[in-house]
Amino acid sequence: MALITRIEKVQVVHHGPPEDCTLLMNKDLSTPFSVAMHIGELLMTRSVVALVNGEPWDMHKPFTEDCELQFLHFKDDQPDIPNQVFWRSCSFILGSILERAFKEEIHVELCSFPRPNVRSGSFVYDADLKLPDWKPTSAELNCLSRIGAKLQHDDIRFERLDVDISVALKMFQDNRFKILQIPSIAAQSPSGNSVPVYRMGDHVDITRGPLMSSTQHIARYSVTTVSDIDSPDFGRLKRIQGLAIPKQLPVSDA
Amino acid sequence: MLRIPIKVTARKLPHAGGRGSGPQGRINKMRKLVTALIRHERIEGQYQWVDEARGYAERLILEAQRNGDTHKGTMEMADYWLLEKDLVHKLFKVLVPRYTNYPASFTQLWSLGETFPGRPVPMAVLELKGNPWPPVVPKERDQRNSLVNILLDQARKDYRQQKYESIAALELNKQSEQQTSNIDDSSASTS
Amino acid sequence: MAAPMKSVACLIRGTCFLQNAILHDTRFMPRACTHLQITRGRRRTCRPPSWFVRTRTKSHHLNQQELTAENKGFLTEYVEDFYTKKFEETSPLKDGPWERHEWHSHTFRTGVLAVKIGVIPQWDNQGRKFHTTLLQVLDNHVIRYVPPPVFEQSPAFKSHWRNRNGPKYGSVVVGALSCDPQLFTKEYNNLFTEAGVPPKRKLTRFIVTPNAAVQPGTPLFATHFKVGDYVDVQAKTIGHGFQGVVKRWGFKGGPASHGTTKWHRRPGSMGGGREKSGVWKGKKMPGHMGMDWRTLRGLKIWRINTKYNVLYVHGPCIPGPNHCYVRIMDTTLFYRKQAMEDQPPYMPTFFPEDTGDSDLPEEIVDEKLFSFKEPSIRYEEEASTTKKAKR
Amino acid sequence: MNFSLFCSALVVPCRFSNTLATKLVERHRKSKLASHTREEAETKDTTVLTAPRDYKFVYPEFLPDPTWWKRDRIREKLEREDMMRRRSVIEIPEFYVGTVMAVESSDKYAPGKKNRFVGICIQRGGHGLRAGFTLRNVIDGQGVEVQYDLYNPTIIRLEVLKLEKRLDDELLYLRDAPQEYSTVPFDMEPVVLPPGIAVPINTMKVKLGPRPWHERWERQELKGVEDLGLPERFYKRAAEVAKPWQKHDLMRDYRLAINEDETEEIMTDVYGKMQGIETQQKLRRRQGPGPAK
Amino acid sequence: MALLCRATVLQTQTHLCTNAIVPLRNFSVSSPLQQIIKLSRLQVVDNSAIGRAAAISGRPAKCIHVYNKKGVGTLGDKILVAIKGQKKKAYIVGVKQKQKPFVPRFDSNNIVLVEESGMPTGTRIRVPIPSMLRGKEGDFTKILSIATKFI
Repeated sequence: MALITRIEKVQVVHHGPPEDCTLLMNKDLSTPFSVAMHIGELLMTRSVVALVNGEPWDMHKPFTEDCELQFLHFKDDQPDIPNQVFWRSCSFILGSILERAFKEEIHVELCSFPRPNVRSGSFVYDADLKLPDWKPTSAELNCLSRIGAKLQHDDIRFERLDVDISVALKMFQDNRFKILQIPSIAAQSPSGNSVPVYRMGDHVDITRGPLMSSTQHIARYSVTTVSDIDSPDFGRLKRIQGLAIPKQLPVSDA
Repeated sequence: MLRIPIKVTARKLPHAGGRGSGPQGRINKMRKLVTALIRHERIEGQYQWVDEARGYAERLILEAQRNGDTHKGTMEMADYWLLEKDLVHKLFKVLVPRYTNYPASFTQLWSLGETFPGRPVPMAVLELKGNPWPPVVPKERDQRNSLVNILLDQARKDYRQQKYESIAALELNKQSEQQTSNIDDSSASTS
Repeated sequence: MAAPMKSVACLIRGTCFLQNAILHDTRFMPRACTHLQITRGRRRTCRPPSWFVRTRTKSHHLNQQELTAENKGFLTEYVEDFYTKKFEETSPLKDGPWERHEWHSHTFRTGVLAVKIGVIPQWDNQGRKFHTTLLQVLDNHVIRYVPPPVFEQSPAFKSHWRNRNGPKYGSVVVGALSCDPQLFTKEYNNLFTEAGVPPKRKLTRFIVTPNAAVQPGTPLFATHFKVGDYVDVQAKTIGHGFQGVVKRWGFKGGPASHGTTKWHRRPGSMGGGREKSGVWKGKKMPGHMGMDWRTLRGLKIWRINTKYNVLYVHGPCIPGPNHCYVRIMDTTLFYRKQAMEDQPPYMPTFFPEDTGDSDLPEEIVDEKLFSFKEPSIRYEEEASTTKKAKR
Repeated sequence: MNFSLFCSALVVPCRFSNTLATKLVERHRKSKLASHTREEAETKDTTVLTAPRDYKFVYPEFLPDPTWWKRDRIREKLEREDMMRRRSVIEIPEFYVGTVMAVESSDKYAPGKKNRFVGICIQRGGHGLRAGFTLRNVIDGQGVEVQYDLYNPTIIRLEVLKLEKRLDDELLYLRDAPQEYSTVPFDMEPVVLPPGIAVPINTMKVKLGPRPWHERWERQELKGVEDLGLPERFYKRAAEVAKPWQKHDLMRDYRLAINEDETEEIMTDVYGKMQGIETQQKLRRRQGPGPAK
Repeated sequence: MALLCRATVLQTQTHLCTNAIVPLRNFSVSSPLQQIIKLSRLQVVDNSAIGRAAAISGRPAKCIHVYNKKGVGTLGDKILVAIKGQKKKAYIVGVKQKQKPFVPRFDSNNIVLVEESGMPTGTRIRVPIPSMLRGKEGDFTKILSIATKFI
């Protein structure tokens, strides 16, 4: 009972179609997604990420203060932010695929993924697959891709959580790369000891975010290449690259 | 040749000039629409009437452009089709210069959908291109930064580079082959 | 560098999960392949059959809207390069042409799929005028050869094509009019991977004997036939929609006046009484007219234009309107086929490399046809005297 | 080029749903994907002379049939090639309705296996190889008309005896006129026009005989006919059934004729080839009658 | 009645015409009536006395039977005509209907009378006849031999 504090209100000014409006929302409880639910279904389904006071903001991250709100999607005039968010989310998903796809005796240790760069043509995840000589066939790549492609029907939300450094270290205790990275990530955070963690279903990973609202935005998802790299910090790793297309920008079926 | 889609048969429009007005009424209606179009440069009306009138307006401008104002038949046509006679001057002195070396159609047709409430009647807007009115549709979205286009841009650059490299390599090969053959020939001739 | 390239390939081809399944499963045969053989008369249902492969993507034009003009051009360029290169590199022709056999009168060769482009008059060298229909063989390729044992499993196979030694005929699928694969579904595009050609707008199947098997990927030309050959043509007639008996069967209708009410275009009596009572089967009644496959047999090929691949086929009444598809094959008429033994056709089809260095002439004209390069026709005096003598 | 543009702008009824659209066939003929049957793009020769603007009246049969569903670029081209070949063999002169002509043709049944007929051209029509004309003459007091195919290979010689135009496009009313209007002697000497002169127009007005006629001439706007002298009711009825709106219907004209850009393209092509053929024929004429005659 | 009216017209014309034997036009003018069927009026073009008499009297020969299955006579067909109260066989040697290219079409429907034996009644044909009649089946040689001109 003590956890439930008195609900405070924040004023959210929405800019953009269908019309500019002001809403009174609950502080630390309402999210941009709930604003979209109030306004209309189109905003709910097509918005990838929100812009709160000019900062990219997760669709499912609660408001903390009075703010101006804008919803972004892939067909904006300047879709740079949604594109980056999409690319980052796809890297995140690639991590989850790698964890899920392999047989139980193979313990995949995820390392990290660099900043999203759409112009490179692919999103990336670096991981230690414990399979130094593995050259995947096209059928095997298809199997990996299919896991990603199926996610669009599951419509899983990406949820953000800021955890304490100690909790984070506990969470990723079986991953030697993450344990190495966590102190530096925590140092960059405003409080100095919190780590931003995202959850998609039962997959949890550290990323700065923001990520897109849910996996329903994916139309095509394919894992294209697996290559070897030498990382100066973490040694020999596999770099997995992939490609995805959002649902809002349909491409040819064939 | 007209640069607009033409139905292979004309619409009959028997009630265009009032119920039972027949083909003469149809032509009269077309004359009114063409005159209004040249006068106001943008008109709104039933889709089938406006679309039908579009052909006449296009052909009239095309003929005026092709034959000039000294051609007797064209002047007769302009006199017939333009009910307000000051428009004849506008046709030859304003519109013809406007559309010289114009590669596309002279008019633009926008479908407005059907009227509601009431009996659904498809409506349309017909306008002369280059008119002084504000545009019917707002400016188009800039598509260059969409995700698909960014990906394809990059792919295109890479592909072109690869292609030109392979072509250059081929030509180099050819040249070297030619040189060797030349050398062979010269050696053969010297021997 | 490699990733963007792959991205294009992925966008255009998709990932081929079903590829192997489709190529060997007859259920995935396109509609054109089995339409002719599977039903007698017209198919009366609008529902797609079980083996139907959806050919067209629904949202191609929407997809194209999102792309900039440069990228649209790039995609078409890529497709063109992909297929022209692929045709050179991976066409099955490169791994050894198939063995070729002799023609005999029991051979069924493959046909071609042409487009009707018009009717013009021609004159024979006696000055008699007749009409010829021009059929252009546009961009034909053999897509697949199905040997008799496999073809026997297909629903299109008919029982009388068997004898005591087993099935007599295999089939050849021929496609016409290459298209951008972005227009079609992945399933349909995969049908063409074996032949190594772009997906075709139209597919059709011809029955062949095993000695006339053609390798997939082989181009077919108008010179598949020779001048003077007789051919059968099949095409869909002009559609007239649902028509009454006067237009459909040429009934007389009723009188126009003399007190007639509502009896101007009606069929009249339908059936009698007594032992002939009831409406008999096959009674001519109103119904859907046209848009039906029709065959004309034994038409002579008068002339071939090798530059544009045009066949001049005898007769003005080849079914269908202008620019309809026409299936052309060797005639099955007994005496006309026997006559072909003097001049056996190319087996299994015409290959341009067989002619050697000498190209075919642009116009090949039958010897009985008046060629417009010749001087005017003049009749000899003797001909009349012999005729008079006969009298 | 113009043809492709033309066919890409056609909106076709669904009755022709089992056909390919003309524009689609055109696209496939030029598609790069059609590896072995692709047409090479024609390089436009800028040195070719453009035809005079009224050239289409001199050789009207080169214009194809404007019926939209009969049109096809390749078929028209092949047909034109055949016509050109025929024209390079025999001389088919310029003629109009109203011109007095002589036709010499092979005839199996005629004595000497040759037939010669002289008459006034009263009708001309047809497109491409179907082109033809009708000659009329009065022989022994009996009106005779013979229809000819222009490109029939049995025609040995076409002679223009008197080149002139008349006021009307068709002279079918000569059937209802007194015989002297259509009488031409068989041994008529050719009237030679001085070179460089425009074709003269014969403004003669024909006085028709009394009714009954083959057609209701009062309902047609005939220029070469004198006042018909009919009772008022005939003209009243003619006015009732007249269709005056068709005169100014620009789109009707457009649909019923080959458009001007295409005409120009075809006629330029024809003009270039006809120049070559004419010089050949001049040479042949200078060499004198060959063994063929 | 209509026929009668036309007959009077024809009579007047025959008188007006310079060539009194050949009238300017025949009875049938509208194109369906240009074909030779039963009751069609025809013009006799040989120089037989009976034919000339019929033309002068204003009651030209009338077809009462066409000897073919179609019932419509064309060039070279044999017909039975009623002329001057007699029944006579005749051959069609010229028709008004539209003809194929290279076959002449005449301004009147012309016949040549023949006897039962097949001999022509007249001795000369005054108008040209189509040369394609020579290729026709049937006993035409006697008629062709009295022709003066072929087209």
